Amino acid sequence: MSEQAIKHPGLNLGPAHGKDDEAAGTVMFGFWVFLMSDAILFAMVFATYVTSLHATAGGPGPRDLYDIKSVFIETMLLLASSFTFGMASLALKYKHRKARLIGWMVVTLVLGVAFLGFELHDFSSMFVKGGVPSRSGFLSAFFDLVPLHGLHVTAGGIWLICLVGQIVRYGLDTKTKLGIMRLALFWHFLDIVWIAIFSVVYLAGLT
Amino acid sequence: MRLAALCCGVLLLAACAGDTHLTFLDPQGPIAHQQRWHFYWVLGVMAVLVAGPIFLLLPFFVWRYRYGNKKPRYTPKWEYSTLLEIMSWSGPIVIVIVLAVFVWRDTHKLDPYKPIASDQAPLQVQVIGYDWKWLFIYPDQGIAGVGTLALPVGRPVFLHMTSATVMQSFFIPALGSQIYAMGGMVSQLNLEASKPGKSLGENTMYNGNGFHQQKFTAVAMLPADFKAWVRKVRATGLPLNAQNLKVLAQRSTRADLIAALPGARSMAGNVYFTSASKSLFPAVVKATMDGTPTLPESAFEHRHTATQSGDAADAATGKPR
Amino acid sequence: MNIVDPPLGRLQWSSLPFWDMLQHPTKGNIINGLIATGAASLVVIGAIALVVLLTKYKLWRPLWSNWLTSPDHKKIGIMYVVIALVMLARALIEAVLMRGQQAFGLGGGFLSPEHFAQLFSTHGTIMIFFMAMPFLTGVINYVMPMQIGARDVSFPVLNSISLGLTAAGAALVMVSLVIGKFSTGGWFGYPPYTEANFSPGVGPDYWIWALSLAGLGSTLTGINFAVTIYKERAPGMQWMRMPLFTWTALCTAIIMIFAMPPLTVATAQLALDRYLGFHYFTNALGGNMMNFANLFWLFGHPEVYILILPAFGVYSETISTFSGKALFGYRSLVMATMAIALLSFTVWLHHFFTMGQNANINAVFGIASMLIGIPTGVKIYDWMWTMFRGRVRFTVPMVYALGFIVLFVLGGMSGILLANPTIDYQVHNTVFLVAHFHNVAVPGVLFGMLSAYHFWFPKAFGFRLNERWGMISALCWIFGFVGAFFPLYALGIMGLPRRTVAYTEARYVPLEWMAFLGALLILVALLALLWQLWLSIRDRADNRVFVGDPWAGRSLEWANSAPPPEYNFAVIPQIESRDAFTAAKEQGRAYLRPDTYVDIELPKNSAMGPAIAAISFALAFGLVWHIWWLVILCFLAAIASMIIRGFARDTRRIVSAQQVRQEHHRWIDAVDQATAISRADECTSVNVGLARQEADGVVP
Amino acid sequence: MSEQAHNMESQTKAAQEERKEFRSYAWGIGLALLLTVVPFGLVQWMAMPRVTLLIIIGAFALVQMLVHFRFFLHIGFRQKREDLQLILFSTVLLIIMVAGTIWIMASLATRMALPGSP
Repeated sequence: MSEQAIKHPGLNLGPAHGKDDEAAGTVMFGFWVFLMSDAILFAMVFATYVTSLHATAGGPGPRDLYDIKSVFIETMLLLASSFTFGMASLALKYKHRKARLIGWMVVTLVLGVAFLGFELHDFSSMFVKGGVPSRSGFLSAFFDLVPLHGLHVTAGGIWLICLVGQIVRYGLDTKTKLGIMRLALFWHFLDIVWIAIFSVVYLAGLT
Repeated sequence: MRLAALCCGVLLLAACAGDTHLTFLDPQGPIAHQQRWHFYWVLGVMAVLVAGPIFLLLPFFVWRYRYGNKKPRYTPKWEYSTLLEIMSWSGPIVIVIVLAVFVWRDTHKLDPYKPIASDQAPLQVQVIGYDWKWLFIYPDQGIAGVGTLALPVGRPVFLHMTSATVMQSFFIPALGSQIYAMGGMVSQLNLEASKPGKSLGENTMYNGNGFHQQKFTAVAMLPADFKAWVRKVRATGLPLNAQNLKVLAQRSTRADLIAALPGARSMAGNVYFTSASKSLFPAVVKATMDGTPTLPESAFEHRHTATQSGDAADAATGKPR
Repeated sequence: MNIVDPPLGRLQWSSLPFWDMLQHPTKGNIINGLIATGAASLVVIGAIALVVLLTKYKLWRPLWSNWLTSPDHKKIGIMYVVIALVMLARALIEAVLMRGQQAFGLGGGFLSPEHFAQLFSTHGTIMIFFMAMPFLTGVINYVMPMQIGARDVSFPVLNSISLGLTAAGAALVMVSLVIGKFSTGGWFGYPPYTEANFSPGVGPDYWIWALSLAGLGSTLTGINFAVTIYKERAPGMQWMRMPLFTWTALCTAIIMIFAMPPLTVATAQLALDRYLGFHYFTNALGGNMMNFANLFWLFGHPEVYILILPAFGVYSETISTFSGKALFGYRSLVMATMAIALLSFTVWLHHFFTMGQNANINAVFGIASMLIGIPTGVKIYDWMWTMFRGRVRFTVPMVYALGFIVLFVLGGMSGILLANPTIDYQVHNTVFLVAHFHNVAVPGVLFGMLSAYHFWFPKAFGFRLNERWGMISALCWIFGFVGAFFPLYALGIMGLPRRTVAYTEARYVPLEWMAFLGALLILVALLALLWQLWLSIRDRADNRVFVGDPWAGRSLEWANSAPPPEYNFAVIPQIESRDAFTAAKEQGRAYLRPDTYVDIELPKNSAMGPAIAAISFALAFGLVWHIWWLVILCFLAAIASMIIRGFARDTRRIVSAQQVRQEHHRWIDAVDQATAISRADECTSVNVGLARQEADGVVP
Repeated sequence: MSEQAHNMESQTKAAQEERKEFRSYAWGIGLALLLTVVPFGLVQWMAMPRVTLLIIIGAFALVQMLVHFRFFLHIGFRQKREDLQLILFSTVLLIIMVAGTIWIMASLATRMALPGSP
């Protein structure tokens, strides 16, 4: 039983899900592989950012542009959304009512949208201070890294809406379940990327 | 294969016979000389230890164990032998270890940035890559030129290089290493010529339509001849002022440049400049880095100060420091 | 970027290849215009002819439902190979043109520098991304699932989408012949030369988006292959029982997954520079072109091993099969393959030893590069020991393999020379380098793929290829290669830089001519290959091998009919040892009728592949030409198609047990009627695909 | 065992499992909060040498990533081996690529500077 429960990292279906549980093996592994590829993508963008730190070309630097309070709020929002998605996963795994699952998913979405809102606000205040991407190599690298994460969150949000649509349309069939499980992995993965971003970009930039 | 190698060898010898030295197999200085030795050494090690056994065994196996030959043993299931496996792994490992030791040592010894040991102070040359010509500035002499890089024999040359346009690669095969020249950055190269003669110089990094015409001649000359050359350039060169530099910086070949600078027509395919200031090179680096199209006025000093500093440097030329 | 661009963006009459020639009819313009127009007309006429033929013979529907929308890995594999062969023809003609230009290049020649630069840029881009990659992806697609005893890859529709992305990229490169001009920045497109202020035209944009599409396709393919090998192996197919080709496919897939992201980052950043005025790689404002070199080769070097590992796998299969012997040193070969895959990520800097970093870095990466020589050397030795005490048959795939070993050893030697930073300082960026990488890539990739083509063609189409013309082609390839590239080693040492349209040094001329003649011989090889295909199709009735095992094969892909049924195996085989099919034949269980058959579930056809191909092509075309409405439309269409696919539910279909039984019995009946042949007769029409078994140690 | 009893038992077992997994998420969010708040606080209010601060930020980030992997993504050493292998292999490659890049670019940055400029 407990061996079953830890069969696939990420979010499992229980053995009670039968066929869906088996189907999860290949799909989830495939998605993990994709995430690792994506992680390399982020790593290379991080590397670009780190090697461009001094390329401010006389333009504004981290201290002139970053706002630690806003970043802290964003971090809290994303962290909370990771937790709420965890709750959605539990609702899925232990076959609670659809309403509970959808409820947690919607809360996650709201937190994600709030995160994006704060991020966009950050960007716009950077623009006002002259921190536009075409100003310097450093700013180009910043606007590669952070918005790339933001784009991922946006994609995750759209995916989440589609999945809620599928739940409503088809109920919890195999494909929907696998979709939710993959999105959960994706969402937690983005949170891990965000840890790297707030540490390497914002906190290290403000020391 | 041996035949092919032999043919190549003969052709290379023929290649050395010309007027301009093309290759490091016909070295004109200590760096290329060592590189030639490395080349032959690595090639020899591999020909004997890698290619030799394979080229002997492979035809033998293929012929002896051909389908039509029924005599030799046939062991369709034989697929493992500890001895052969150990040999297969240990051979390449030993070769690579031996080569690795030499790579480590030689790479440090021939680092292009490493000054060449000599009892003479190196001649400073600043190189700026334009599309599609190289500008050589002799800051201590106050002169500059396009088309010829003159070098005194036996004295190290310390080159600083940058590019005013795209990435280029500066290369004189018969003298030594090549290295990239890039906008807003300064790379370094140390060379020395050990005998008088002309060597091919070029850019090897594609940079547009005139790429194949971006050649120059590295002329190694005896110290006295070098001094005479400097004097001649000073006497005949055009001033390296903002206006001439603007013409130089256009995307054009050396021939186009000569056509655009009427004063350069008598310079035998070269363009020589006087009053090249010491601040020109850093100014070009900075301007490229900032993306500003024109150089500040301070990059062009007054003629007489340049000449003075040139004279001072001239006096020091060739004297041990 | 200008939002108020005209509706057709930058597209104008002057984008057509003959425009310049008509406006400024100088001799040079006319020659270059005629060549460009000729090439463009070939593309246009080819496309029109294709449309006409398809319409005339009413083939649109079969093309759509049997091929384009098919999720069958075998059909997808074949379509990849077709793309590869078409692109090979184009890139090879370009190569011959370049060699011709250089042969006449003393002080001039017939091509303009810009035209020449487009040729070397497209030649490199095509050969890597649209010839070698589709070829190997196609071969792996066709063979690997059968070798592991699977019904299909893990994600069949994704497979079709990957093909669509690759096809869209290839189409973009082909369209660049007709409309606009391709990049002149070479296949690695170093900035700042490819930045907007030095290359303002559409060329680098074509290059960026073609590479992006191909790169995305390859990433998805890599994921698909890796998961397939991890998850879809038949029962009993343990890791150490997998055929070596499957091992190389796995390592290639892993490299694809991890090496493509740096390329995506590099091209995306270059695109941001060009379109939105960012400063990643510009000269000014903190841009740093060295970052591009670093990122590009972080992808570029592993890419070399993506290309070469599958060929190593093919040679392992062909050498073992045509020596009639088990592969020697299987474990070593597996370990060597994995070692190469890992080491391929640790050597990228050797592509820019001359950029100026310190001697420690150069030495470390130089030594790491030489380390790859160890597993590669082990492989060569193990292949030789496979032939030792075997019975070597000189078939076409085997001739390619032998040509490969000889030439590849020389290529490897020049590689070790280049791995020495001190020697690299001398030959980097010269045609010595060009000779080196062709010396590893042509025997190491192309010969491998051609070997695979001859080896598995009978399996895919049910008849053998004409051996005589295959042999002529193979010999022309091998000797043409020697003629075309060995002179370049000498020329490189004589200081001739790569990408030189013309030169003034008379000493280069004889070697240039040798190289040109070699290139012509390679062109003959290609024509022989086409002629062989035509002859083989014409005489197919005499060369049928429906029973499916024409070469006394050793692995599972030979354990079904030729061509195989769409579900590959009527009953999934149980694997008990390495060389599973040889073992089955020896134990007499290769051709049994099982007692029961069961329904087989297969994915339904899906229009996602062709849809994504069309959308991504139009998207990329819009981006190249700044047609913003098209870009927005296609972007939305791409998202919509993915959402719609997410809502699709009815995606599986059933092949009934009845039908499976019928097809399987038809095949076994054919086996029962077939005469088993000895290997001496395998290239005659007696060979219907049943191999004679002999006692151990007796030559069959 | 009757059908009903079996059902009962699996239900209680499922409830236990669920509580266990919920605790995992709760631990995860708690630790993550702690590991976030501390470095933010240090940067905002504490004056300490830059290098020390950077090391602390880096260490906290690494630990927090591990926490996320452990408690949110349920990665542990009892998994089927292939998944863990995949993650570890990816990490090795990621480190090679990023560390190599930084090593190379740092060397180039020092050696490409204009002589006499900072």
